[in-house]
Amino acid sequence: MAYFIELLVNGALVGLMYALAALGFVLIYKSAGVPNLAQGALVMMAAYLVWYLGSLGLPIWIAIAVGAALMFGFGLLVERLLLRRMVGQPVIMVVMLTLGMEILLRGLIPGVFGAAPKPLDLGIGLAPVIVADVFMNRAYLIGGLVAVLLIAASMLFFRTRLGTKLRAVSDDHVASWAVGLSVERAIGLSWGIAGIAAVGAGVLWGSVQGVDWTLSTLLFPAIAVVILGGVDSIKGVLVGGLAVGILGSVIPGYLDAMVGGSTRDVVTSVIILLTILVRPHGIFGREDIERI
Amino acid sequence: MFYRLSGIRHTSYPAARQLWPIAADRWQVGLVTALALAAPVLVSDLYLGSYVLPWLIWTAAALSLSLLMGLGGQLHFGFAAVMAIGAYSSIHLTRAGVPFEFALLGGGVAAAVIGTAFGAAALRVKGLYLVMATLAMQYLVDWVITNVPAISGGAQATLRTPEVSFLLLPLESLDARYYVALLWTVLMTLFFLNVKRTSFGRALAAIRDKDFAAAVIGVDPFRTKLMAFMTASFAGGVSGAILAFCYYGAVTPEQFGFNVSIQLVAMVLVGGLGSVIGGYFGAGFVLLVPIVLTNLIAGLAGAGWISVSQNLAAHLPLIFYGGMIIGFLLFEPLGLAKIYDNIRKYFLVWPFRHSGS
Amino acid sequence: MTGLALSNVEVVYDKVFLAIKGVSLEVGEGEMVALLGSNGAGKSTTLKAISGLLGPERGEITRGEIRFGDTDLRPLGAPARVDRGLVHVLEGRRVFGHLTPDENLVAAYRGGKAERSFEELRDEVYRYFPRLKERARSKAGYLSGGEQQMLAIGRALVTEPKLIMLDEPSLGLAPVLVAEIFAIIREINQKHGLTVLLVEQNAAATLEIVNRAYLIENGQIVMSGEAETLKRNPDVQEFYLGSGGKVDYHAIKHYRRRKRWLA
Amino acid sequence: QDKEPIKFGLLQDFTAVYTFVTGEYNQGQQDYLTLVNEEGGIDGHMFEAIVRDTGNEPQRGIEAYNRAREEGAILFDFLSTPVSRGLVDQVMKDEVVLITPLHGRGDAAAGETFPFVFPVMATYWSQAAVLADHIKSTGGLEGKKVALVHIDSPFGREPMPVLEGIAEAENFEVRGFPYPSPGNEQSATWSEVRRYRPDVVFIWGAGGGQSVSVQQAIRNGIDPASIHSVVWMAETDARNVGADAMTGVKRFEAVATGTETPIVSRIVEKVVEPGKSAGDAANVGSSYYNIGVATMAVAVEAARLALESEGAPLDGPKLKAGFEMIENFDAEGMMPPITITPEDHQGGGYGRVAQWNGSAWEPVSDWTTAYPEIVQEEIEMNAAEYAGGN
Amino acid sequence: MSEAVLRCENVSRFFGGIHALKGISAEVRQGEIFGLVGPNGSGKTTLVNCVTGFYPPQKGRILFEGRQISGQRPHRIASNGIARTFQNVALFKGMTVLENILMGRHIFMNPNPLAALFYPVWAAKEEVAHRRKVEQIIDLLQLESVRDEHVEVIPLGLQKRVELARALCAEPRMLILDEPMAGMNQEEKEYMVRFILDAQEELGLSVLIIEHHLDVVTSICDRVLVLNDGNKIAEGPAREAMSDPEVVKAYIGGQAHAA
Ligand SMILES: Nc1ncnc2c1ncn2[C@@H]1O[C@H](COP(=O)(O)OP(=O)(O)OP(=O)(O)O)[C@@H](O)[C@H]1O
Ligand SMILES: Nc1ncnc2c1ncn2[C@@H]1O[C@H](COP(=O)(O)OP(=O)(O)OP(=O)(O)O)[C@@H](O)[C@H]1O
Ligand SMILES: [Mg+2]
Ligand SMILES: [Mg+2]
Repeated sequence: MAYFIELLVNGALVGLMYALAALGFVLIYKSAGVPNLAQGALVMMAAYLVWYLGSLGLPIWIAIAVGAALMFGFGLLVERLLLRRMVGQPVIMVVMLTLGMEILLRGLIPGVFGAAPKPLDLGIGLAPVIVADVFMNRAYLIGGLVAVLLIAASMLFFRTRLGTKLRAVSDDHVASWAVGLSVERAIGLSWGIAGIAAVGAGVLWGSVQGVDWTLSTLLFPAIAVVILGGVDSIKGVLVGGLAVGILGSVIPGYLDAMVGGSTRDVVTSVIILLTILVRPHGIFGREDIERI
Repeated sequence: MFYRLSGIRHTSYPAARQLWPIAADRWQVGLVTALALAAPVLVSDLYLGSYVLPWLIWTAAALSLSLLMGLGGQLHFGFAAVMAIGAYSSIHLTRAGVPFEFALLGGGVAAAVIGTAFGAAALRVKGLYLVMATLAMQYLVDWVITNVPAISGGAQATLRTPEVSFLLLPLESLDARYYVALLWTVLMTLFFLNVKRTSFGRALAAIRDKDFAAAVIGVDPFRTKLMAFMTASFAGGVSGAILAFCYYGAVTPEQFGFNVSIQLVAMVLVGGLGSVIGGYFGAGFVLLVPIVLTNLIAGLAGAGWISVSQNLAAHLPLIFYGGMIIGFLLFEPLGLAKIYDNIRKYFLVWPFRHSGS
Repeated sequence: MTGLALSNVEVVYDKVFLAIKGVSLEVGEGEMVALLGSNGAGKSTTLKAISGLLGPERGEITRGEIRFGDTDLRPLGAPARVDRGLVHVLEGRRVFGHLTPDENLVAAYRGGKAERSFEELRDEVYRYFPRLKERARSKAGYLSGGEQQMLAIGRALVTEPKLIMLDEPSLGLAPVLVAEIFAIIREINQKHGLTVLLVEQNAAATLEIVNRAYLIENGQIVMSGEAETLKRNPDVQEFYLGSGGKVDYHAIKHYRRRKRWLA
Repeated sequence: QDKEPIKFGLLQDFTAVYTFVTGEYNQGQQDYLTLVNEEGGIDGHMFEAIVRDTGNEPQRGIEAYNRAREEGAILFDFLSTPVSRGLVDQVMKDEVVLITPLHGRGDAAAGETFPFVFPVMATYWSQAAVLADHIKSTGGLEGKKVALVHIDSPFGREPMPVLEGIAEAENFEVRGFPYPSPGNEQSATWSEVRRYRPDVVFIWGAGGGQSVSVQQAIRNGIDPASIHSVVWMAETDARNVGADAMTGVKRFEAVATGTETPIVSRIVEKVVEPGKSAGDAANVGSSYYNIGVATMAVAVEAARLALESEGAPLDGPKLKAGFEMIENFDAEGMMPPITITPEDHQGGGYGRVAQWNGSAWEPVSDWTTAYPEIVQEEIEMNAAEYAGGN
Repeated sequence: MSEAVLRCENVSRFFGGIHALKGISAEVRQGEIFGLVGPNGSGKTTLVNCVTGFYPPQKGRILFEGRQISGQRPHRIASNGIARTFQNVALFKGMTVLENILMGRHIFMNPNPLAALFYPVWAAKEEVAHRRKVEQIIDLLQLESVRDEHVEVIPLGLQKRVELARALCAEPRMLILDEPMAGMNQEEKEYMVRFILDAQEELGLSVLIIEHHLDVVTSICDRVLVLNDGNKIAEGPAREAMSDPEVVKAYIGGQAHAA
């Protein structure tokens, strides 16, 4: 039983860590309508930036703050230089653009800062948190808390007037212009915020696994989270994250020993497939309104 | 705005439906075919074996995917897995004593069956969701291959292709392997060109554009999509088998990993969705640009033209490659095929600047 | 004067297709003007040129001048034009389908730049369109066509415009709603002095409410004048008004005579 | 003197899966060749490295290989298991030398089946054997519970048969715990490991996954001193985990770390200080850097022997013969003395165990080899499978 | 009056909480033009979608020529002889006018990928045969001048005509038109009406038409059905039904801008 609870709790925490990486994806999708395949690369970039600032001698918290500001600026820049020129293009082109960006960043960042893994110490410590025989990962616990906080903040944000405007922009660019919304600014803003979310994910994951390009592969669990929760739902990030984390922890926890291989990715893939079959829009995703 | 056949008049329906209605195009096709046939004589083994051969095979693979993505509008981010199924099945079949020609078909059929099964699962959804469903397929197939030693070739996870011959031609020499690949790619090309002119091709395009409008004129969306998945998976499976036998000689799971799927998608998109010539350009670009850039940068660094660290130099191709994809999308979103088309149009109406009105 | 003036405007799509060829028109302050013309004549293109929405469709103004009051509009982006008091209700309604009507209005509210508070503006919109208030909480995508059209107009009003451009507001609406919407447009124009530029196919109803009208064909203005004058023009009667609504459709000729207005 | 240069193709993965090692490793290789050249080459022959990135992609590997071969390279090092495995047949057909230190096929140690392939250093099987032997000699193996926590890939599973063989001989229990690739998240696996209550933990992964493994082990209350790692565990991993927290963790070591050995100190003096190093001076002497140096030391030694007995110009078969003449070569104390024979291309499977002391890796055993019969059996079995067509 | 071709019996349809059709029964008779009118959101398009299989009715059934079609999928219903156009033009972008119309022949073709492999012997003949029929329709609807244009560049009025041509190519026995004249001026409306009447007369079709242009409805429809909020509020000969007080109140309004 303790084993089960431990798998459950740690799975939930891992799921929240994934949710952290998924949040940026949803933020951009929700407010710009772009599936951003470069979100993983943004996470990597953010982690490298914070590491680099730290290696210049900045205290870690200041490095994180400066990193967040820089990533916000980078988000604005991406909109300015790239996305602004893609308005009105089919989505697949925009997807491809983000893919090109992911490749570019995957080359640029490790190329400039070095490909070997870098340490990022947040001072979290390795001692486990033990509650009633259940060992919890301290880093994940903190990551989970940060995730919940960021998700809550994003949810509140989308309740504000500004948030409503961003949602309007994702619905229809031309109509937004027509009523005086600056589509450019909205998209820039959403990329900026996603950049900040990437700092959260990058720093926490970087402290766990080291900072190198493999951080960009967080895109895939993040996408599983998003598909399950619904691509445009922030609530979905939370629930999807928990579900992917828990199922991906509990099921392999019993199955691996029987199969003799690691089944987590299989479980994740099956979750994706089942979700798509049963409820294509995810748990909370919005259905496309298609009137014939 | 669109390219018109100014100055050329057709007098019958069949004439208007020719593949290459313009004489200059027919000449061009003939010339390219002749060059392709003579390539082993014209090109050194290094270029034939490491450039032309893989380029041809990847073109066939890209065309297979383009059938699905370009004509059918069905995104597929797990196509490398489809190729893997073809490659592994055909190797196991030849090892079991099946003649190579049938093993190729067998590989295609295996890929078609499994690919269609996943396609069927994904049929309810479009766009991003289809991407995810096919991605899941990639992971599942990868997992099965790496976790079942009987498939992957024992503890070392390497499966070598047995020696075979194709229509009595032993696949020993590079030239023989080249001609087999060429044959397959030419077949794929003709098939692709023709599909666009058949009712199947139009039904696919119709479903891509407006599925409900297609249904209302009697196109069965389910059947048509399924058939598209089946055809593309079959072609992908055979391409995978050809890749294994004619190029790699030994397969490992990494050769058909997720990043390969992404490369295939990039080939189709960079080349131009649904365009045959784009398949050639896209495959060439995605396959060869990193290689050429790597050599170029190494050459420049060696000659002292640029002085960057080994680390940065190694990453430069990736940077340029990503940058070029972005550049294409920003400046020529319709892909390399469109650029080619623009050049062609320029010459077609030469010496005038514009055609028609 | 703070009216709108176009002189000799030319728009090219995709760098090759000349959609409007030297359109000039004027809309005086407080006036209600209609732009009539057949399909593909360039009406929507003209409105988009004014509101700055050609970009996403790869269209471009290649010649001419557009002034609103003292400002030259051409260098301004679409949102800046809305700030100057110019708003465009797009063809085909285009409400934000995933937002509720309430949120649709919020999205259009200009925040700090607005003179009146959001609540004030919203209540005014609901006064014009009481139906919207009833459906304020369901997603706009599921509203009926007429309700969506009302929402689109209401959303435009929230931007506090001086000039409102309406592109085929009666498209696909039931007669009762057409009447209702035309009445409201007239009310907005007369009670609040809002300038209106109206693009319509429903020429009969339009000529009833506007002061003046322009006729556009093939990207060129072919006729203009007071509504009353136009109503009496035989060509307008035949091609736009259907001889006073008494057409026997079973007796229509297959081939018709050419229009005369360029002759 | 214009003696033709000897070219090595170092066509490696700088940008994908092996980034954790390639930078330092390749720098060590290049720096050593520079040192040899600075010291006048071998019998006047200079060494030239052809360095290219393959991105771990077989097709780029094939192109780079064909091109380098045309440029005259006679020895190749891909530092990429997929590329090496994909090219084994080609290399043997072309009769050029392929070294696969610490990667590639373990069964390539069987020189008669793989005449042109040289693992040169201890295979994963030998590494597992050396680690097991160390545990036996320090705390005993009898009745212990051993957990092999590994990445779920052929590489991760590779030591299992050897460990099972040893377990039978020494009467202990071993169980595998796979975690999914790339290994940045392993928590469920470690919950299971803790439940198993192992006495000894082997961690078999690479790159970021290794530091995650150590962190997870510590978080699950496993004594760092009972953690034993495959050769892929370096200073960077210690910094990731936290230098102090990591104290006590052991790893297999194929080459001595640090700048004290004669070769590395000469590199520092003649290559690094004059600014001729191929990379960041801070890397010199690190674990992976020194492995790179050692691989080239062996290769250059082979070239020297080949030139001596077969004469210039060198080609693949001559170099192969040179490799097979290497006897008790220890790179001036950098590595265990290895002897390569036509039958044994691994050089004996030597290595030692080193422990992290909070700031550096400190050897805790002598250079040794262990359970040669069990390892040999595994090599032969796999080689026979290869010869049979696999 | 001849017998019913299309018969709806007590058809109901819900969308989530919305009850879009509340048990509608109606019949369209052989060879007539049947009008379907009603305020926006009254369920006209939904009824048509039930008939053509996009939103199968949750209650009730639909018969075409005596055989039940409700429950069949849209493409089956199409091949049974029902063709339709859409409220928002639904042509295939990226295809030319000709290709769009040729798509209408789909039900007579055999869409098999293998055909592409053996194109000259198999598919080419099929194509040429169908082209003749297509040219007839192009002729009928006067689309010669835009035959090779891409559909997205021709004006909306012509697009609607192309959609009609595509539907006619399938040689249907019943044609359903959803607001074919929306957004058209008088002149264009007259053209469209002419084409519809020509098609109906020459091809002997039964036509179901949804339209908001009252003058058109009253002048060409033999009978109409008026819906309001999912309910039938009137049915009968056009002029009678349209002067029903309830219809006037719900649909036409006080001062009708009949134009
Ligand atoms: N995005 C575009 N690209 C190319 N051509 C276009 C584009 N939009 C419109 N056109 C063309 O420009 C011309 C004018 O179009 P516009 O939409 O302004 O007409 P309209 O008068 O509003 O017609 P409608 O009654 O159909 O709304 C048409 O011939 C149309 O085909
Ligand atoms: N796909 C759908 N999902 C949810 N509700 C729908 C859907 N389609 C239609 N409805 C609802 O069903 C009702 C009837 O809609 P329908 O489109 O049939 O009206 P209509 O009579 O065709 O109106 P219009 O004249 O505006 O075209 C409306 O309330 C609409 O909101
Ligand atoms: Mg218009
Ligand atoms: Mg309708």
